[in-house]
Amino acid sequence: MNHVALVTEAIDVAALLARVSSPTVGAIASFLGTVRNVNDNRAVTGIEYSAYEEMAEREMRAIVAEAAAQVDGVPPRIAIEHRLGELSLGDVSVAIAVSHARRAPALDACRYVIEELKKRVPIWKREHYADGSRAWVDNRNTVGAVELPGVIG
Amino acid sequence: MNHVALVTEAIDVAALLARVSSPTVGAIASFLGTVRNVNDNRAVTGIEYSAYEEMAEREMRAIVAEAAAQVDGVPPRIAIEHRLGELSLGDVSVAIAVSHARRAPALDACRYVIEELKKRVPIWKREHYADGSRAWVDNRNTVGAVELPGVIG
Amino acid sequence: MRVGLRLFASYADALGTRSLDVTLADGATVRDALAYVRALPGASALPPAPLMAVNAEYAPLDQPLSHGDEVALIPPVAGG
Amino acid sequence: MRVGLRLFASYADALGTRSLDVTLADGATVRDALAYVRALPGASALPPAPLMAVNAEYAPLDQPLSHGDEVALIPPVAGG
Repeated sequence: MNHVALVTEAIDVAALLARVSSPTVGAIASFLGTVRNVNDNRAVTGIEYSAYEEMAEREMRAIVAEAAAQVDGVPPRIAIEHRLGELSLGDVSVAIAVSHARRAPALDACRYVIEELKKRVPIWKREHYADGSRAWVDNRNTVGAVELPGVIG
Repeated sequence: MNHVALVTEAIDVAALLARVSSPTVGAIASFLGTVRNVNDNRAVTGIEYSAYEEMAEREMRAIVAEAAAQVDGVPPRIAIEHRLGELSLGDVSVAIAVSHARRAPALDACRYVIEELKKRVPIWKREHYADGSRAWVDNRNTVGAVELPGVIG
Repeated sequence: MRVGLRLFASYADALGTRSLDVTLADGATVRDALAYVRALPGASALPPAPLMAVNAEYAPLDQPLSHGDEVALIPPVAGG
Repeated sequence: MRVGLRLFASYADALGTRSLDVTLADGATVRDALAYVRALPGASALPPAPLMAVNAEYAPLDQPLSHGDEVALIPPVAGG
């Protein structure tokens, strides 16, 4: 019922929402990450996403299971897609949809998924800038940086 | 740029998301309320929504302004549509979309809007049940009830 | 002065009307408009202290009214 | 034993390779696999303590390896 995927074509947000829709749910929370035209005051023209695919899917499934375990009673339905490859400005890089009978569990689980995804899922991005240069950027050195997991071992 | 509307046809969620999309945003948070097939253990077959329309639009605009004022710097873009009339199971009753450069302000503002909408916006619903009966239901006596504003005066 | 009264949802059902124009004494407040409604048939179904609005904005009971104001009784809301 | 090493993103760029098969002594741990990588040309660009994974799961440095394991160095992530 839950859904996790890495995709190379444009994410179909309506289809993702439909995956978690049902007459048994009363609330659908969603989050979309999109490619911005600026980062750290540099003009961005595009982003290239890559992943350790097996591990990224495994971590996303683990995050979905954790989010579900935090809800008492019927678990939320959760769908996640992350796009890989070359993305243009405004493209959706990640889409998360979470449904539940009640809104609080849906909103909480949606937020949990995006926060954990940004910390743990092995996906990387290289920004392309207006001056022709490129740079690897991570979630520590962008605005709204996340706390990375501590070094293990 | 922000958008508030009461509508009588199906809400076009993709169009609402597009209203807040832009190459300047990196995050779009959204919330959909949908018609559930059960409430307080009664089988629901549909819901009829009505509103004090001028006041509902005014309150929604006030909520949008409050949500925007809580964000430092560039305010979020916010779009809200609430449907009125006869809705069937699974139909979207309310859709909220919020975009921002960063995810935390988008997620926070989206949640603020739905919580305040449920407390303050003068919209009412009458549930239709499988046994043919109907009843007015409010946000105090449903699961996940909200705290209503104190009696004024 | 003349003011418009508006009723909605369960309140409109209880009183059998959705709007009425009434004459109140000069200097009347929201409380006086509510008292007028309370004297109507069916008003016993109203709660002790319904929320009130004037010209589409929540208003306290002691707010003074003006000629032409629209006064509404606001049932517990159910949007979302 | 033989293990596969995988490198990604900035680490792959720094070392000029994305995967290599290496032979480690029996009883080797994740730390030994990392030490192997540190001896390669370009490894000075690696941080002092990169995150490591074994068979697509985060793993501590003292985790023992088995023949056929896939060991990965995980650069700071950037999904979302």
